[in-house]
Amino acid sequence: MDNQQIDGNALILACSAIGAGLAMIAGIGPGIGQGYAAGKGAEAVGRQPEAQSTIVSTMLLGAAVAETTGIYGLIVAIILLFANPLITKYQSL
Amino acid sequence: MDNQQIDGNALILACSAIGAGLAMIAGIGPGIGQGYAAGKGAEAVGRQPEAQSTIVSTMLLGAAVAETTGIYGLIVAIILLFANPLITKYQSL
Amino acid sequence: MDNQQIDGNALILACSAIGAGLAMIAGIGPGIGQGYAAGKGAEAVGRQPEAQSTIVSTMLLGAAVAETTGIYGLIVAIILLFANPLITKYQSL
Amino acid sequence: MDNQQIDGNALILACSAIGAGLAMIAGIGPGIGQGYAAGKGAEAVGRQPEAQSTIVSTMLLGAAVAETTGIYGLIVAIILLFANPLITKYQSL
Amino acid sequence: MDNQQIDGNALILACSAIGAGLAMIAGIGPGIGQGYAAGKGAEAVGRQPEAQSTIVSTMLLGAAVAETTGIYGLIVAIILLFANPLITKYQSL
Amino acid sequence: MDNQQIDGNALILACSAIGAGLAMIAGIGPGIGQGYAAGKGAEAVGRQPEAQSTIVSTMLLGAAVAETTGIYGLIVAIILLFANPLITKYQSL
Amino acid sequence: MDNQQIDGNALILACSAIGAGLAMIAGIGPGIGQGYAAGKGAEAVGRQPEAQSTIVSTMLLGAAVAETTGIYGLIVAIILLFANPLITKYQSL
Amino acid sequence: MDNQQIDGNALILACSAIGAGLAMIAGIGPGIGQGYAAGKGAEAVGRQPEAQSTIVSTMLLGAAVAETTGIYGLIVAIILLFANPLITKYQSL
Amino acid sequence: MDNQQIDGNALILACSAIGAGLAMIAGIGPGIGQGYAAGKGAEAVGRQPEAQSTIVSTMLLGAAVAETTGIYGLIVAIILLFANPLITKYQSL
Amino acid sequence: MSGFMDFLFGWMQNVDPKALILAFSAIGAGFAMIGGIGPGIGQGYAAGKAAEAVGKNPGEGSKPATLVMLLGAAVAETSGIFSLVIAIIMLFANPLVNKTGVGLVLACSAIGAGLSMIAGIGPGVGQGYAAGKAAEAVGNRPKLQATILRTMLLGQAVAQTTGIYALIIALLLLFVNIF
Ligand code: NA
Ligand code: NA
Ligand code: NA
Ligand code: NA
Ligand code: NA
Ligand code: NA
Ligand code: NA
Ligand code: NA
Ligand code: NA
Ligand code: NA
Repeated sequence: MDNQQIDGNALILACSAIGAGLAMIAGIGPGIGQGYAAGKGAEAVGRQPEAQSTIVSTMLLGAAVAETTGIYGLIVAIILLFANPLITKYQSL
Repeated sequence: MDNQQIDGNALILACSAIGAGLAMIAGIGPGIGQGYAAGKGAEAVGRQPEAQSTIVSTMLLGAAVAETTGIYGLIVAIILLFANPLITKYQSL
Repeated sequence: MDNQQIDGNALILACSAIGAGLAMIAGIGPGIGQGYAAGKGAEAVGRQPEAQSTIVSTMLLGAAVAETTGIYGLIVAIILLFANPLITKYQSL
Repeated sequence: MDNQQIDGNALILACSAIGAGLAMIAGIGPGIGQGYAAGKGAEAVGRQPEAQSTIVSTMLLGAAVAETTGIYGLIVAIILLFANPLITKYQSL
Repeated sequence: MDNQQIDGNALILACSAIGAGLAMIAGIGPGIGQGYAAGKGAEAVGRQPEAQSTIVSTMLLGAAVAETTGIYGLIVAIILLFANPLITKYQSL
Repeated sequence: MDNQQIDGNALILACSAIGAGLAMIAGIGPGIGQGYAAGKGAEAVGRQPEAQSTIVSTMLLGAAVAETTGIYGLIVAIILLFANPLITKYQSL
Repeated sequence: MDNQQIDGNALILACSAIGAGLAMIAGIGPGIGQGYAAGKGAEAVGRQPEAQSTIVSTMLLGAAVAETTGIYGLIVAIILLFANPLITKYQSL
Repeated sequence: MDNQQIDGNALILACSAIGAGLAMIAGIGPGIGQGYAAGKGAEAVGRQPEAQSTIVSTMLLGAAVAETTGIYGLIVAIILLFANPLITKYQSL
Repeated sequence: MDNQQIDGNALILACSAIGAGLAMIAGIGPGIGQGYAAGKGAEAVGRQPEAQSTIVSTMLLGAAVAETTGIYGLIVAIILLFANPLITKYQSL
Repeated sequence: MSGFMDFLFGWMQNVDPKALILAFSAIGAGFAMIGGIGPGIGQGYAAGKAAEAVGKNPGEGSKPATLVMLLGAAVAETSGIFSLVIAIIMLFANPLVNKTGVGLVLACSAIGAGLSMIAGIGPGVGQGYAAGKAAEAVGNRPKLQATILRTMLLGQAVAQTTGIYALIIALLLLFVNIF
């Protein structure tokens, strides 16, 4: 293949790199939220050490829920990087 | 098909990659919000362990509500990546 | 149709993909806000379990109000993707 | 190789640099969140010094959970910089 | 070398400068988070001066954890500036 | 040297200006965080004036830690402006 | 000098204007942080008017620390506007 | 003067407009921070009306400090708009 | 309508429109800050109704201070739209 | 000049200006919607505060707190509505495409209008905060509802201004022949 000029494949793959980077920005959310949960969890176990296991399990359950949109971003980035359906579509046109 | 220069299909698909990445940024919100709920839930079960199931179910119900806009973003990204209606439209013109 | 150069239709549809992605970013707001409501709701039912139904219904009512701008963003994205009035306009010029 | 003009390889690699930079922005989240946990942890050990080990271990557990999306961003950046699958894909077309 | 026009090397290096700048934005997070920890630490030592060393060491431990994603951003920027693997890749194609 | 057209050197230096500006945005973080510490410090010295020196030294220690990512951004900007390794690399190709 | 077309000098200076603008965005941080300190200071002098001078001096000390990254951004902007080392570099190539 | 094509002067002035707009974004910070101070001030005068003048003067002092980075942004914008040193530099090359 | 020729004036005006839009983003700050003040004011009059006039006047004074950077943004936008000094400069070159 | 800028500017000159306007209007509409972040955060805060308030005073505080929350949230919605209106104008009744002028300038006016609406985040967050605090206060002291509500609305009105400024700039960019 002659890559000596920018073609459609290159443009799609180049923008996929940017799209993958943008998708990761979603990770700001779980980072802040789970950190808040960590802080509140630490505070709570200090106050009620006898309830530690209940507190920590609630914190982790809530943190797991908060992780999802970060995972969504990661999945979209991985799709763009490794299984790019846009380039497949382009090849099929 | 001759892909040796950038054509309209390529431009649409390339910008779809960027659009998909941008849509995922919505995930910041549920991540922060659900993490806040996780922290408050952990705090609350520490204070009233006897109300744990009520607290956790309220936390999860609220977190489910908070997830929706993250899901909207994911759906728009998936549409752009896998069922791109813009390229279909372009082909039909 | 000759797609060998970028035509107006392609440019409009390509930018529509970016616009749809940008519109979804609105979802940050409801995600944060509803998560806050979830946390406060969980805290409140822990303190006053006897008021659970009132607390939860207030939380859900407020969360429904908080959802609207996320829905607005989704509607604008769907319009751009599926019923693109800009391309219709362009065709009519 | 004659690099005297911009070719597809260059565009993909250039946009990969931008994508890698964007992916790192996710690090805002864990930074804020873990810092919140640090503050709450410091406050808690001041109040209940006898619970220090429980507080610190809960803080660190929660902080580890909050780190993940920052790591995801780093991984995507490293993939873009060192094992760029987009350029591999492009070469294979 | 004749640099009289923009070639692929230049585009990659130019976008690496932008990528390095973007990666540094991650530093917002540790700055906010560690400042929060500083404030909470100052408050706590004011309340329990006898626990100063425990409070400060917990604050610093938590702040060290919060620093990591800022360091990740710095590392990615340094890689882009000083050991650019993208240009190495491009030269090897 | 004939600068009458845009060459690779110019593109790299131009994008370095943008990269330097982006890197400074990291300064948002320490500004917010240290301001929070300032507020908490002022509150604390008001409550426990006798602990003023402990409070202020803890506040300043924490603020110094919070400054680092802002310094990282400044260093990357200075490197881009005054000791640009990208242009050195480009010249050596 | 014939400026009838865009040359390298123009591109560098143009991007320097954008870089200067971006660098100023760092000012968000000190603005929020120092305002927080102002609010806490006002609250504290209301509670302990007898400690006013200690409170205000701590607030101002902390605010001075919080100002630095805003100053860094200003310095980078001024360098880009008035003592542009990038254009000097370009001229020397 | 023949403006029928884009020349270097135009590019610098055009990007100066964008740079001026970006610089104003710094104003987010003082707006949030001073509003926080306003709220805390209102709260404090409600609690200790007898300390009103001390509270308000501390609030205003702190708010003045918080204004600076917004002023920096305004100054950079005004320089770009009215005393553009970049175009002066360009003309002198 | 002959839009085919983009000249220097057009580029400056186009970027001025974008710059004006960017400048308005500063309005985020006063909106958040003054809303915070409004909330604290409402809370305070609920607690000390007898101090209502003092509370409200402090709130409004603080809010007026918080408005300034939003006004700065508006002024820069109006200058860009209605009294564009960049175009004047360009015409005078 | 090198092919790169030739490509960029040459391409801008060759593309149909009306297509450029409509394309950039799509991006502008997307930017405008970002303003919706504000009401989402603010109203969610109000929801949380109201839920807390009805828990504390389920008897006589519940109704007034909920009412004040809804009223305050309605005010906080305005910047989201403004954003939606600007986006719909650009999508369905685009005034720029009928204007005479240089295509690039009109196209960038659409982007500028959209960017301007992002300011709506501020009033949305702030007014929602006020709504939450007022709901809390009314829940605690239902008898003071009128005073609290008045203070909330006054403060919210002040917080609205930068959103109005942004709307005005957006409308000017879309409807007035400035350039
Ligand atoms: Na989630
Ligand atoms: Na939702
Ligand atoms: Na809403
Ligand atoms: Na995580
Ligand atoms: Na970390
Ligand atoms: Na740091
Ligand atoms: Na600082
Ligand atoms: Na300042
Ligand atoms: Na101000
Ligand atoms: Na206002």
